[in-house]
Amino acid sequence: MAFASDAPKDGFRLSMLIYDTRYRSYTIQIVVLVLFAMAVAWLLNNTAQNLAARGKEFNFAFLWQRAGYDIGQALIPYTNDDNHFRALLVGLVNTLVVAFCGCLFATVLGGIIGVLRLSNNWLIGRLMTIYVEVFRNVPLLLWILLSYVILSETTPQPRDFRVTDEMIAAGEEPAASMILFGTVAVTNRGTNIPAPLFERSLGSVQIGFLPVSLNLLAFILVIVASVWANRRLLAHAKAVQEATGDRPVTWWKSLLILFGPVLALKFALGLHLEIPELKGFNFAGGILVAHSFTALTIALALYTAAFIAEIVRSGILAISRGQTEAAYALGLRPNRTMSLIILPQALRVIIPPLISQYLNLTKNTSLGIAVSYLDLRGTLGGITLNQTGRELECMLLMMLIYLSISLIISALMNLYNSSVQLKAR
Amino acid sequence: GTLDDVKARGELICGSNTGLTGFGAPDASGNWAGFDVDLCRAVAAVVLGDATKVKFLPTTGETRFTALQSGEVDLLVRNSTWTFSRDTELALDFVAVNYYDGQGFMVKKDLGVSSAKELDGATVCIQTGTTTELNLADFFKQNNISYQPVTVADDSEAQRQYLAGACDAYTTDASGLAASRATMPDADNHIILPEIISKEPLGPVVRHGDNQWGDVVRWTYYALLIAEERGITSANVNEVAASTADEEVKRLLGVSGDMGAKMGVSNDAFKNAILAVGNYGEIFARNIGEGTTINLARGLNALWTQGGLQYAPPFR
Amino acid sequence: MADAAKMQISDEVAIQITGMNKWYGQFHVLRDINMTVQRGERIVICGPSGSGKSTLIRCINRLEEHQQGQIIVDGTELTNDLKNIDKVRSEVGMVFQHFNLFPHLTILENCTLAPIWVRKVPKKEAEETAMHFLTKVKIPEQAHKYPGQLSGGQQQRVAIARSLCMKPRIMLFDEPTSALDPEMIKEVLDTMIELAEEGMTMLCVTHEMGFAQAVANRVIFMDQGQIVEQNEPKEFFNNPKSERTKLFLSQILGH
Amino acid sequence: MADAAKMQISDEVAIQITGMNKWYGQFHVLRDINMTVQRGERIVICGPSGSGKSTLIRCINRLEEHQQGQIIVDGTELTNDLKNIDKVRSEVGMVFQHFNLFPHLTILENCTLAPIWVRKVPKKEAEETAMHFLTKVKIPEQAHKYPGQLSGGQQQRVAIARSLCMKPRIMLFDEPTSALDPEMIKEVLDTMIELAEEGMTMLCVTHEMGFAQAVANRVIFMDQGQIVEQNEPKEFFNNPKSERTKLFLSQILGH
Amino acid sequence: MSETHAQTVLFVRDTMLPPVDPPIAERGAVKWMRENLFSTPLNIALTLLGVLIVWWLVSASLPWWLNSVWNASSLSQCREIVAATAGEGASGACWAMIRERWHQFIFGFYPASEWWRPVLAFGLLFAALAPVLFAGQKRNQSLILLAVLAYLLVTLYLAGAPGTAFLLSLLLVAGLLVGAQLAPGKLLWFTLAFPALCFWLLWGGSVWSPIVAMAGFGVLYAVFRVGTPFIGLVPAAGAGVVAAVLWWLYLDKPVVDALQAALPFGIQSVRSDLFGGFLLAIVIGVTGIAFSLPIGILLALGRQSDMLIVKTLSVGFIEFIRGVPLITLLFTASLLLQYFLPPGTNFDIILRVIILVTFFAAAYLAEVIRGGLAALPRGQYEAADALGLDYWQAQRLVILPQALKISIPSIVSTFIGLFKDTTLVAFVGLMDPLKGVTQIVRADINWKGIYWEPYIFVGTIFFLICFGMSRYSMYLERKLKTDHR
Ligand SMILES: Nc1ncnc2c1ncn2[C@@H]1O[C@H](COP(=O)(O)OP(=O)(O)OP(=O)(O)O)[C@@H](O)[C@H]1O
Ligand SMILES: Nc1ncnc2c1ncn2[C@@H]1O[C@H](COP(=O)(O)OP(=O)(O)OP(=O)(O)O)[C@@H](O)[C@H]1O
Ligand SMILES: [Mg+2]
Ligand SMILES: [Mg+2]
Repeated sequence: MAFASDAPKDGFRLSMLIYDTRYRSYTIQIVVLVLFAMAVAWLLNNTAQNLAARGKEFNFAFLWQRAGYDIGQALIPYTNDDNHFRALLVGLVNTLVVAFCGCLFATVLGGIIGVLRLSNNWLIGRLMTIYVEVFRNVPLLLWILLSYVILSETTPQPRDFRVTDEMIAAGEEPAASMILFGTVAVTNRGTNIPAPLFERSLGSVQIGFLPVSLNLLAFILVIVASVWANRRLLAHAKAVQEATGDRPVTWWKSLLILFGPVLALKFALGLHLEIPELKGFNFAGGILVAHSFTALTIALALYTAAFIAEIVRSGILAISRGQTEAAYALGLRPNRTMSLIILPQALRVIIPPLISQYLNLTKNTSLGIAVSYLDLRGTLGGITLNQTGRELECMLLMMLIYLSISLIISALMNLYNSSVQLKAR
Repeated sequence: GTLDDVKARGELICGSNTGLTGFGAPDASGNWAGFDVDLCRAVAAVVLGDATKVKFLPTTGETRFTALQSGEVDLLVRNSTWTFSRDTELALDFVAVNYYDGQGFMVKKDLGVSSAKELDGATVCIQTGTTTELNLADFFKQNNISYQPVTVADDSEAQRQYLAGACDAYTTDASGLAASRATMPDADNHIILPEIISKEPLGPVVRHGDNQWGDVVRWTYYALLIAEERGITSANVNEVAASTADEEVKRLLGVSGDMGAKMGVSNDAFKNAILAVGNYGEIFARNIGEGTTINLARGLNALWTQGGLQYAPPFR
Repeated sequence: MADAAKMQISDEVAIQITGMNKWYGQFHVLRDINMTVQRGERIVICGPSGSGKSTLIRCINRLEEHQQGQIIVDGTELTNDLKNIDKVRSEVGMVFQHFNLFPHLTILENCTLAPIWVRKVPKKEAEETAMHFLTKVKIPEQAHKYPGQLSGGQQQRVAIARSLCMKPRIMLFDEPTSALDPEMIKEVLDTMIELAEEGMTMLCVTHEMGFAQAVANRVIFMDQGQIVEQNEPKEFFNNPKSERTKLFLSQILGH
Repeated sequence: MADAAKMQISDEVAIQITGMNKWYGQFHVLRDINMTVQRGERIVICGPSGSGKSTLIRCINRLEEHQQGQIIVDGTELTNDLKNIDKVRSEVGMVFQHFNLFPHLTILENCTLAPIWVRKVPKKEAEETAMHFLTKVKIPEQAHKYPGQLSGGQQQRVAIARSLCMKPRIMLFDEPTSALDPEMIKEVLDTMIELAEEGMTMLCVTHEMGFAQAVANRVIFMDQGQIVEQNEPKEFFNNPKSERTKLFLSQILGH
Repeated sequence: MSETHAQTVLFVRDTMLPPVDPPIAERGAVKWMRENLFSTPLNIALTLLGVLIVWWLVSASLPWWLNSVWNASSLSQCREIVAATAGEGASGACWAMIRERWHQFIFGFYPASEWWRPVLAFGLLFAALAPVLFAGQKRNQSLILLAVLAYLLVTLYLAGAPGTAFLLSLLLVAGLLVGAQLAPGKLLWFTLAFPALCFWLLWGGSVWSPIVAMAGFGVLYAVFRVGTPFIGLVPAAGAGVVAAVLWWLYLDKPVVDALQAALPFGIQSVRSDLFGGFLLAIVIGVTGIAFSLPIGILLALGRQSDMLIVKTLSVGFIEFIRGVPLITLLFTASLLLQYFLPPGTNFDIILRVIILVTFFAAAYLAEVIRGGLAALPRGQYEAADALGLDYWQAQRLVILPQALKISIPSIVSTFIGLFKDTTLVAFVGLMDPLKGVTQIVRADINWKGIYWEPYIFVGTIFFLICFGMSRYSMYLERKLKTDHR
């Protein structure tokens, strides 16, 4: 037993801060923290000095001043007498609406293209590949600008719809006419779609600063109720299937439950459509969907669809052929195999990257600036910033809002991910 | 102050438009030209003695004031409207009005409209980031009529939309309208409505508090005005300097007195400016006046002696 | 045991293949296959890699299409007729090399899925059947776990149980043990032997010669897409006729 | 041979572990370990799965931290002091079950990496040493290949050579053969035996009882984080003392 | 029964059948069409639909392409020519605009006499990339260098480079070629020097400024080497950084001035407001990705770290940057950055944009690299530890080379994304090719009203570059997968 070891030394030496694993990480972290704090302090100090030099102060009171400008597309009530905060909300709603519609169309389109790319039809497969490659490899901005130009260049002016007495006398047709049974007019300013109107109204209530129509509420309630009833019906069908092995036919009952009450309510309230009509310079009545919105939605959807198509394709390919074969060998038909075996598994692979595409799309809505769509960036980060000169506040607020949207979406994604995790050893 | 910075740098940085025909736009080889641009060049000639030592930084409606405040540009000459809040809240100084303008409307002739008050229900294209959208909202509100705004980021896009018929009327400063109209293939089919719904005094802007610099810019501008008043042009300035008997002209051209030196520039600074870009009238005529494609009449911008508003304080 | 097995073979024909040919593109993968399988027979197919064994048994439940000749399974000819294919598939169970369990379903759901959706059996009944077969393969206690949570041997036994739940009259096995660790091979072979003893008609691609000798009525040796030799196991192993077979056996058994 | 080996054992202590305890969270994985390894000793550690064998030898070069007790390796106590840890690690070589070669480096680069960067040996010298050890493990001709191009047995021999290049005084092996195919096990064991004959101090977790009997001075049996029995190999295998050991040996050897 | 059965069982094939060709229906075009176009009713419908779409696209755009005009000085002239040749009402592309303004799409307002400089820098970029992409592979490096040489020969001639520059650059590349033969590993030095060289080529000015700036790194290294034995590794590194910063802050300018006075050598300086078009896009894209890579690596390591504060800060940074649109960051660059810097500091908008774009790319790269790190088996870390490598050695020698290799496809797609996103700088007033230059061209009276041509032109170039990159990364991925096996 002749080993020479230094007697274990106790006590603290300064070098332990760096060489002792226990303290080392604290040392590093404290250094980092101090550096970080110094950097933050430096930035704040600079900001304060700069603000002082420009005679500005940092506060958000300007949000409650009169905005004074008009917004073409306002989905919540807004006039130029409202304050900047309200304008911000209008912009936020516009952002969310574009994001929502974009995601919806992109998913549908991307899903179809992804599946078609896998089809054994050579021509379609090639076309879809070209689509995906072209849209993925060209900047989104180009698609936005292009779809805007196409929309406004290829559509007729409102006056082309005009029918004058002379024309009737001469038996001439107007240069353009409304589509979808004369209910929708596509002009070079936007798409005029019919608006729902009620003969008998239930009135409306004020919730916070938003008036909510009771009619709308009634419809939502009825729809929710029918959906619930339909789910009961399906659950019942499933129970019957489990008990007897045979699944009762449900589709006509479903249809009845889903659409019956809504139709009944429609007649009860006397819902009818207000068809847009050419009056003066423009179509009046109905709802005007501006081309900036349409173009942005289309471009975002087309662009993102290319990415989603790839996700869908690789998601389906990720499910090994063995799964299909096993299902076939058990006697399952192709469509059942798809719905019971492939899709449930593919969705787990598809959904996480899909959601991050949604996130990208939502962030990309800020490119609405290219077509002057008044979204959050256009109102808060555009006109409000410009009129009030509060770039620091406006930009920070805007980033904060975008960040919150992103974080909420990714939190949902994590929730989903952990709930569908495949069980493994 | 900014003056010393500019001298030290040997270059003047001007915030300009990203491209507005006649007022400030680069040509195919990147040389900037225009009404606003020439004022910058004049300032450069005054401060540095060389009108070419200017760097133009294109700014958008959103970035322009920040660029000035942060010192990124020394001078903002980007047809910016002088308003109360910009002058006070943004800590900026408008040093002069080099162009008196007002917001107007342009419509197609066959629309059958002869007054802006008949525009009820019309779709109106506006450029965002300016005072125009506020004026527009106010105007329609006052007259109790409605409109559908289409906000557009820049002039060429606004024109494209207007020409394509995506809006019934295009509103911006009357000078801009005229400029646009002039470049349209069928200029005769468009009319500018008589209503001018706002006052738009456009002028060069400097940072608040730097009075010396403000003076340099202001007096450069006035020098150009006085030059027009006295018939001094880029062609005859040397001759006039040599021969004039007018004391004010002598002071202006640095023949006598030390006005330039008092301001911190060379004594013949203003002579240089006139030599380089000409007097106000020349600048106007060269860039936007009658005979150019823009084809604007002097109107309000005529000298006070000719019934306009351009009036320079005495140079003494 | 071999005798017991023999006794169960009936005269009834379970599978009849005549003059069957198959190509992958230009590649002639199965050449002039003729074979008859009586009900209750247990056939082992062996042969070098790439000789078409898997392809052959996959043709039998139409996971692959053949281009020439006739395959009649249980009196139903396999053509492009979807109904016939469905019929055959629900009569024929198949076990794969890589188990191919459905990872998103529990073991029990794996076993009840096909009976419920294909055979329209009430769920309760399907679950009872499933538990019965899971007990048979000795893993009833795993019924509510997911495939990922089981060992390879257990998974393969679940795969067998899943096939059995469809009450097939014929079982096909494609190298069911070759992806398993040695200890687990035994578990699975035991299950298969048990099945064989109950008189199930079985076609099994395998290189487990012990298994072949224990339960097969017949061993088929394939090479280059053709049946080169078939014989009773004893004869086949002790007294191979063709040169090709001898070579193959010497490699396999020497190993 | 065993005698030859014995002769090289010196009185010097290579590793001294006293009263060592380790927990993973709440789980007490090593309990009161006391052991002394003389320089030149060759120790085999065995025991059922999960008994803490890997954890024990990973503590010896501080891949895991212990919470109580003392580990002194070659005169250096393993504490939180990074300098000591570095010193110990450069004295102790380790070979893993899954080789853990660096796949982006050639065999030669794998072997010279640590000498160059840790020992600051000139590149040329490091390469000479590396070639020497690669020759020793009988794969000098593979020096410029990448690990992915070698068989498992060859990879494990490279891993041994890589450790040797640091000229360690102690070698730790964690189941070095258990990820290998049977034919390859022998290659690796031969290499290890050769090392043992040269008098390297070795701690080896393995279930290769043949190896233990051939080269070990001592066999340590662990269960539930404790050293249950240790003895000379002959005694250990023929005459185990504890019940637990008997049970374990019956399983291992019966297998 | 059993007896007879045993008899029937025996079958021995005496002759092996040769393979025969499949039946007609299984061969050739017939089979191909049947399988690929008309296999099911749905497929037939899809095929018809596809044909219809293709036909519609072609018939709608073909006349426009066929009536292209290449020689005209304004849009109206173009239209006249189309009307004259193809009849009234026909439409035709007016590529004359591209012909007249192509240089603005490529170089912005970069002076024509200096075009050879970006052209040269672009060629050298590949020479600098070669040692990174093909570390130690003599053959591929030489191939790339040869290609660069050929490219420079042609383009420098076309761009009218002055004779000395022409000769010097060819000599440089030739030297690199020789270097690749003798010591391929050493070429990395050129890669390290390239940023300074490139900066100097593009911005011009005194040759000493980049050299003296690079010398700052030399100072860092010298202090680090000298200091390490005395004060230890970490403090020495800190001292090195401090010394380098001091160098850059205080000594850089006087030294440059002194050297310039003593040995005046420089090229015409070009202000960055003249940068535009693809030159701008590539400058922003390439510098963004080059500088974001190290930052991204640090962030990824930080995010993987078990030190809570380091991890939190990294996660916070990454999530913040990834959570907001790039365009808001660009606005930050143009509107807010000035607020955060000491009063009076003022620097180039392009540099500010590059900084923000670098942060943006770094956050995305950090996530990509984290994926690569996570894909490495724990054994690699343990083996490195067991060999006695310290943390940074292990990362640099063992972990990162592998993690980066795994992440190459994702890194490339991040780069593609970044490159496409450079078009957004138009919104802060820079002249990107898509919106900035196009807007300027369209503001010109001659070309007012032109839409499709610039978009198609710019879009095509973007497509070619991005598509090329994605194909290359696929190739790289395949190659890396196989070459070690
Ligand atoms: N989908 C396919 N397309 C083209 N060729 C195929 C396909 N599937 C299999 N083959 C080829 O057909 C031949 C027979 O394949 P098969 O899988 O039936 O062989 P096997 O006898 O089962 O071999 P193993 O013992 O390796 O499983 C092989 O040469 C194989 O390469
Ligand atoms: N990082 C860890 N965290 C928590 N528990 C662990 C960790 N590593 C190992 N264990 C547990 O510690 C116990 C001992 O593990 P160890 O790997 O040392 O066993 P072993 O004897 O080497 O087993 P085997 O023969 O399977 O390799 C096991 O129960 C294991 O589950
Ligand atoms: Mg097979
Ligand atoms: Mg272990």
